[in-house]
Amino acid sequence: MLNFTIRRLLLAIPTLLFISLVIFLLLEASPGDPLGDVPLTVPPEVKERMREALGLGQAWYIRYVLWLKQFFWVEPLFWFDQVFGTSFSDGMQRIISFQSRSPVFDVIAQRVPQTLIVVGMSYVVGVMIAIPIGILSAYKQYSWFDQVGTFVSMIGFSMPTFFTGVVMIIIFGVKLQWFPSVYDTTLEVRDWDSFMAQVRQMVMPVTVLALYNAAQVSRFMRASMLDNLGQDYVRTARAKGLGERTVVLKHVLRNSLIPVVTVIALGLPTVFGGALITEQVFKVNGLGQLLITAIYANDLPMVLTVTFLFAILIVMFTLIADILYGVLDPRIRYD
Amino acid sequence: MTETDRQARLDTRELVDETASAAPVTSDLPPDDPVHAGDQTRSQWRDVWRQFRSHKGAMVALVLFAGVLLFVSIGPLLWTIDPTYVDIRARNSGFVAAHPLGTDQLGRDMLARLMAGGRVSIAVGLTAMIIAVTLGSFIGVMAGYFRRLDAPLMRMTELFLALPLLPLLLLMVTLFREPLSQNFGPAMGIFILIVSAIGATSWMQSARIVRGDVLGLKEREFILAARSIGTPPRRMILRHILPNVMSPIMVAATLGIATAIITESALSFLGLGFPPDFPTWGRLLYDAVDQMVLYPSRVILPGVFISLTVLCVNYIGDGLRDAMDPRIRGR
Amino acid sequence: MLDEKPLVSIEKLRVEFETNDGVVVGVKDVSFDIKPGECVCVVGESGSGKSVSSLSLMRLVEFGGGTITKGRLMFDPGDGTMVDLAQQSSPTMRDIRGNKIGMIFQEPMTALNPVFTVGDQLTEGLIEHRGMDKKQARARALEILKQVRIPEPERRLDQYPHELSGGMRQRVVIAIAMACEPRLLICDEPTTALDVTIQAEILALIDRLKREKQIAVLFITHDMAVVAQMADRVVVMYRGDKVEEGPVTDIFENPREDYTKMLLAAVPRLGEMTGKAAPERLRLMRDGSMGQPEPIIVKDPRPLLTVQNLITRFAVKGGLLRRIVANVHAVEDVSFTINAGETMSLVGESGCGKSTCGRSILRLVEPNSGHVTLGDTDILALSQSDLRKARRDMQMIFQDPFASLDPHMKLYDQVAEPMQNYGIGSRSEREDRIAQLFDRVELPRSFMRRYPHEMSGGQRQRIAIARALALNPKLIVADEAVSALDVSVQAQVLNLLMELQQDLGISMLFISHDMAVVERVSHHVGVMYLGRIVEMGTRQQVFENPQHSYTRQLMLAVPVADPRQKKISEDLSFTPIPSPIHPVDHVAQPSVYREVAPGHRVLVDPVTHS
Amino acid sequence: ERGADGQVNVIMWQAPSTMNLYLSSGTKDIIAASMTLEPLASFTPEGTLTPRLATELPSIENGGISEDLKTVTWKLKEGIKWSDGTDLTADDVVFTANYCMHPDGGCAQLAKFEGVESVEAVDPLTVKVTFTEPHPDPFSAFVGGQSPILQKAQFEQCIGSAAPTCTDQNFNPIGTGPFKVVEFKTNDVITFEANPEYRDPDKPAFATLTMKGGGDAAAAARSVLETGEFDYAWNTQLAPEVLEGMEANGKGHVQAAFGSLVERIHVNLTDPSSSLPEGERSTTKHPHPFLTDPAVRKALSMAIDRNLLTEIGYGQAGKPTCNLVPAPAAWASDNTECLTQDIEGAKALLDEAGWVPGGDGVREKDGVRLSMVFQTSVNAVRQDFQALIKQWWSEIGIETELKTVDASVFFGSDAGSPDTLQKFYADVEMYANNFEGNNPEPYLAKNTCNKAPGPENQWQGENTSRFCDPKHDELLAELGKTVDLEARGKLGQQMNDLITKDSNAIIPLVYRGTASAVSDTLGGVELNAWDTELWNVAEWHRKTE
Ligand SMILES: Nc1ncnc2c1ncn2[C@@H]1O[C@H](COP(=O)(O)OP(=O)(O)OP(=O)(O)O)[C@@H](O)[C@H]1O
Ligand SMILES: Nc1ncnc2c1ncn2[C@@H]1O[C@H](COP(=O)(O)OP(=O)(O)OP(=O)(O)O)[C@@H](O)[C@H]1O
Ligand SMILES: [Mg+2]
Ligand SMILES: [Mg+2]
Repeated sequence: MLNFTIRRLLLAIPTLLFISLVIFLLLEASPGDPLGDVPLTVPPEVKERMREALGLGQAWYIRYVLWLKQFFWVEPLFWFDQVFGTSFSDGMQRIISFQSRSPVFDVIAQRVPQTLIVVGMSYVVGVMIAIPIGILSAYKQYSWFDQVGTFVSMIGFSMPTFFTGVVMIIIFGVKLQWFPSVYDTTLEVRDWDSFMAQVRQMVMPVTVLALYNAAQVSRFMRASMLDNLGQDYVRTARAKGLGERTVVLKHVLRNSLIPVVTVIALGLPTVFGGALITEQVFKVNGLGQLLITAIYANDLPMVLTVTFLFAILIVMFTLIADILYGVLDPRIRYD
Repeated sequence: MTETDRQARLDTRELVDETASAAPVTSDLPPDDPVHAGDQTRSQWRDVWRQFRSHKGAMVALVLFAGVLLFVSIGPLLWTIDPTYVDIRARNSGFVAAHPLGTDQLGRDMLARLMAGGRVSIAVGLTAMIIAVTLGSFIGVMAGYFRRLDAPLMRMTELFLALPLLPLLLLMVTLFREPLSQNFGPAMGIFILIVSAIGATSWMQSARIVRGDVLGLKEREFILAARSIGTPPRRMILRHILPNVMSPIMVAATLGIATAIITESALSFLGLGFPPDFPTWGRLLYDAVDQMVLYPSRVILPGVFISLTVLCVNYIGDGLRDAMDPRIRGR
Repeated sequence: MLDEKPLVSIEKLRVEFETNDGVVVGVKDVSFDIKPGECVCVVGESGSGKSVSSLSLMRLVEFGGGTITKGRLMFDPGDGTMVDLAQQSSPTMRDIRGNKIGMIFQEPMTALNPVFTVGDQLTEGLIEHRGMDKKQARARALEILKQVRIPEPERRLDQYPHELSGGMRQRVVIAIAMACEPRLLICDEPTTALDVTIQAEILALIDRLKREKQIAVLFITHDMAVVAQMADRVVVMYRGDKVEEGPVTDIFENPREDYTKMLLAAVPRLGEMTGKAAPERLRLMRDGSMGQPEPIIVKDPRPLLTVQNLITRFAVKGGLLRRIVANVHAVEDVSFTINAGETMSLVGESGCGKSTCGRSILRLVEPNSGHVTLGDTDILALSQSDLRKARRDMQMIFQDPFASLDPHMKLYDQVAEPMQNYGIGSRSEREDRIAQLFDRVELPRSFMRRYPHEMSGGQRQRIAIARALALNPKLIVADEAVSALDVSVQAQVLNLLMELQQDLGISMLFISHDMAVVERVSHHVGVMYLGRIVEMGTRQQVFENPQHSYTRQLMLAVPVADPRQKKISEDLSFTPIPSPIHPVDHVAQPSVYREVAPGHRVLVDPVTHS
Repeated sequence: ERGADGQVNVIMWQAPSTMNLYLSSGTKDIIAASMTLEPLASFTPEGTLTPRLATELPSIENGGISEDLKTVTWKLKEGIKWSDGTDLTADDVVFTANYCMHPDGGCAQLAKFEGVESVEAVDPLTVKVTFTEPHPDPFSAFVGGQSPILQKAQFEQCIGSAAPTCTDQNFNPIGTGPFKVVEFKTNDVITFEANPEYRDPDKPAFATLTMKGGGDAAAAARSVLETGEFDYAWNTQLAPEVLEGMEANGKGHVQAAFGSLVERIHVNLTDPSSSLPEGERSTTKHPHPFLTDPAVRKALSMAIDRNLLTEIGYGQAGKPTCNLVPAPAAWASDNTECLTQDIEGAKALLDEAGWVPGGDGVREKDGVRLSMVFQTSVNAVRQDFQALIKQWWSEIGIETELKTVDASVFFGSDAGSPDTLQKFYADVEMYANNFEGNNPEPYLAKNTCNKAPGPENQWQGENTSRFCDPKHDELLAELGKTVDLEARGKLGQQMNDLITKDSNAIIPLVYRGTASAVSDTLGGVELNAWDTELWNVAEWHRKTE
């Protein structure tokens, strides 16, 4: 297993380098201009000067190599300096956003907490409701519970979050005034009141996202449970005189979770990047919103860095999914 | 289903025959009616249909879906108002005889727009889904079946998952919009562009699922058996592998339609979609979100149609999957 | 046996299943008793209701959708009273299950939960019923594992089921059933899927438990030889009904019912063929009378397939760079010849390389070196496209009739496929040929439109045979073609194969671990051990004069279908087969044979040179 | 009293990304920066100048502007302090000019310093700006929210190519304005607090101000008008009826202010046909097959009902217009002829010009069909306009195919993209543009013959219609020499008429204001379209019931 992991990690390096090159070229080739939202009143000569100042005067491969160096060398050095108080990175140029002219990683670091809290929490909540629902609908296949579950999850899946989100805001934000419609990223949890405020502002985005995620995961859970409920070892477990609860929740569940856990692991990176509509609706300025504004502004270094981080996540989580598979299912051995 | 289950089921059938009519025990082997290959294929679809009919949800869904299809195809022939006709005096009208489902903010007839929009949305949804699923299954099968292709194809899947969608779509439009509209006419050109854009960016999930299944399938003995009777790889994939991974493909397909319909509306907001006066369900929904409080019917109508279509397709998919699986069909 | 009060008394049991096609009666009307310390064997063909009866006793049928509609299941839980299990509430049943009645299931491969350790699964019941804590339960589990004679029991506790061999797994299942020292042990075909040697061990184990602990045993099987070895009394079932019941010797020596007779006739018995040169078909009951089989004699045997120094190894890759770190020496320097129209059998234990050898000949796995010549073609030298052509002459029948047919294809298409692959015949010609093939394998033509799952195991295997025949091959490799079938069906399929051989002059490489079957069908026999053929000769030479110690061991392990010759009571102990995995630099010695008689060759052990 | 009114919340659905507007010219950034940084003089909502850090406006009369129009001398108010307590001096002003004019700095406001030869400090409170040529309108550098004064001490190390590395300075500039930054989260939220050193001790009334970004216009309007979570929402351009519905909650209302922004249609006078080789499409080499016919262009304009467009798209925040330059008053032509829609007249005009309806109702002449592609950026209002205009044009027998382009592509000037507004690979296109300050001269100067975009200038020209009239260029030259304000206005009006009414090369539609939603509890808000919207945030206060 360790070998497998190390081998895959080694293999990930060329993969990621290639991915970064493709992303870079894609961004280069796609139309759109970092100076697109500069007002039309600014004359072309000035725009040309601004373009030069952004470093866009150089050939693409120079800029690519420069970015590689900044990403893999300067940034790690910088963080090293931050931690140990050394000064290796002095005078080196970090990756700078076109839009805000600030280091890309500082901005990302700012965004990670709210993404983790809101998007991550919604994934956790989604999974936590999906699993019991999946178990129950499989155990009582074709009961009314199962039917309602299918119906609701299909509706949940087909309704876009830009719609459900606004509906929630209108009902709970405007009409009932229960929850704020704007997420306050500056809120710090210090005492009970601020904690409640944090909870209140998280309720709506988390609900919307969680329902969406739960719809998918519960389908997988149900299918997997159904597969396992018919297995012979279930009968063995019953023959030992174990109660139904133990049989289902211990023997069957553990086996059914194996494929579901990998589905969940593989879904995580897409959740990070894919929650941008919900982030937009509730003004949770997380990584998704960061990426989308950067794309609209053609903020090349930002887009490149963020997508590349997502790429790393995707590659990592694919690997994690594979490893988890091996951990959860003792039959699977890598090498 | 385990093999023991399957055997149990088989025995069940025998026993049913047995208990129903006290047939002689050794009712073996009288060679009877010679079979013609012709009606063998026909009867297969008859079997599928028979099983499909017994799936209640699927049948209801099929009827509803047929209704939706009729609505968008025959509807415009009966309700002949031009969906893009602006009747500014009738703007924001409620449900009246002249406009049974009201009008939008420019006085365009909602009924006509829903019919025209549905035609596009369903066409885009189905086509894009077919492209995505075909591509995904193809790549999944290739990766799963040919060991050598596995790593490169899976890394490619990761690459596509990582690519930022928006720039990719913008690039596709820049490169292909003009040549396509020149060769296929503007409407068709954009249609092709949109469905291939959606298809090209949403095949990854199904590729992964299919690959996993194929890897497992490849170890099955009947594949080895097929090899021993000299089945060439192409036929192996078409006849043995694909039918056996149909079930996950079906799931991916039903989910794919919903995503494609929604994605289409997102595309038009990048200026990548159909001309702006061209209605689609996704866009009708999106456009109306701002006016949700004032004119709730404008969001509800397209929303209901989208959900209805997705639900129908899901249930039909469920029914088809059961019907196409001979093991379940036997039940 | 004394006139003791019975421990279990099943009275007029009827079990029904609710299915989409209507109500199915799994067991119609069955009554029998089991006394303490007695072993009752229930025999009958597949689907006769054996498992359902036993599951009813545990009230486990309900989880499979069955209901006990009639009858009583009287059981003495130990306090002298008889309770009717059919009427008990589920908490009471839970207390009886695993505690008073233990059950061993048919499939050792699937009966254990793959994700929990052996220890976990063993202690679970103890904690539940005996109120032990983890530590006590573990100690007790170890004790039971020792009782079932698992090697290295301490280590097993922390292993997962897949890390154990089939035999060990089955012993774990037995240990689970035994854990709470039940009064009744139900064994549902505990050995059907296992090798002879392992089977012998397990039978011995159950027998010992019965004798030592006075446990009553309900033993379900369709293998008459096992019945003869194990049973005190026998219950014969047929399609949900009890046909006959009686002491084991009575059943074997004076069967009253035709069905019992047929079952007994279908059993190939080791030693039956002694003195006969050529294989013969089994005698089967047709229309109430036994046919007289004729020997399959090949007039002028000429070699068809020659295998020389065949070596197949599987690489074990590892390390960072996926380099080959070791090799599985699955087939090691194997040479033999098959004559046209004759059958050569390969026997040996699981994992000794039989299948790999068969597959290497067809190049379904690529051999490392050696020569395989079929007629005039050198198979190993062929290019992929020529190989495809060459496969027209060699076909394979696989072990598992469930797995080797594509579940999504109609039988017609499955049989038509080889012909399509080679573009043989027009559409209508193919149709005719398929119809003929169906007749040939004695399947009704109406089956053409069925799917594999709509057929019984025996019928499926016939389809596999029809498919193999479709190309008129010269050689058929039958890899455990009958191992998964029950006796009566097995006999039919064996007869079919032999009949085809006789009629069409096909050569066969017959791979099996069942010595009795091998004795019946083969002209020549090769005994495989650790990838090598250790002994090889005509059937008579090998069976009547076994030379290699391993061959003798195998013979010894075969149960005899005669209740008067019980070999089981002695404790057998077999040395486990050493691992065929060797490091990359391992140099395998060539196989050197010593000729005992013309054509009868015995391997000179490469290590001891004995 | 300063800080008495507590907290005020502002929502900007486009989030500010930096506080240093010399590095970014986005409106959102300029608005954010104007809370902290101040210019020497700024514009009032009426478009007139008012001194801010200067004691008075320089003029020829008070000697602030030299007779030869080549120098301007500013006098700074006394006692103005930066938020760190140091004094504002002429050095800071000089430094600001050097900062922006540095060749490696990529300053976004460089245009403000066009023609500036040097900036010197005469004494600590006097600054002299020298131009290379006489400048009739010298109020560009240091005037208006786009060119405020930076503190020299803070930015000294950040000049030239070092500019982008000074993240702290760029995010937290020390200013003289009413607020100072407490925390800046780019593209997300900025928290401000009252500047303790602000020159008016009673202001600002709010102790803290939060500026939140994200969401969309509807969500921003909702948070002010419906939920009341915010006090002020910037740029809530929404369908008028939607806004009315929101205002009905009684929590706030929408205010509008008018500057010089005009939504218009540009007519392509060159041929965009894709059958032409790349590099010759939409260039002056190939005149347009039918849009070169003035009658067609006139008919296009006549068919449009500008009143209706305004009503549907902008409501209170728009006025129908026929002018390219709608303000200041002196420059606005009284051209109102186009305000009445005249479908019949347009038809007659086309008939007269020989364009007769063909079989499908589309007019044609000599085999040329009146069939056009109409492009614009993605924007709900523009799409409604497109639909309406398409309909009117179809009524007069002109066929239109609509096309939308993503705004960042459309307004970007990527020479490689076929969809930019400069490339103009369409027959007509619609967008809005304006000018800064109150001098339309540079704005009018964009429509000269030599500024037509094309491959020779990498498609960077600004004359998107490819309008070329020698008379126009002559008038421009004359304007450059005229000082008298009234005369300048007259010349401007002539140029305006030439390009709109006379040639219809540009078809103005709506004079757009900026609309923002303001809570009813917020007092002192005075929207300003000539300068940054929050120009008077120091005056804001909480209304007492
Ligand atoms: N869950 C079930 N649903 C429907 N019918 C069933 C079910 N389980 C068993 N049966 C039926 O009951 C009959 C008896 O089955 P049983 O499993 O007892 O056979 P068996 O004698 O154990 O056969 P084998 O030797 O194959 O194990 C079969 O005909 C089978 O079809
Ligand atoms: N694909 C493979 N990769 C690696 N090792 C293999 C592979 N197939 C078989 N082996 C190993 O080769 C050896 C011989 O296997 P083979 O299947 O030929 O045994 P067998 O005699 O047919 O056993 P059984 O009676 O269980 O079918 C075993 O040790 C097995 O683990
Ligand atoms: Mg059974
Ligand atoms: Mg084998």
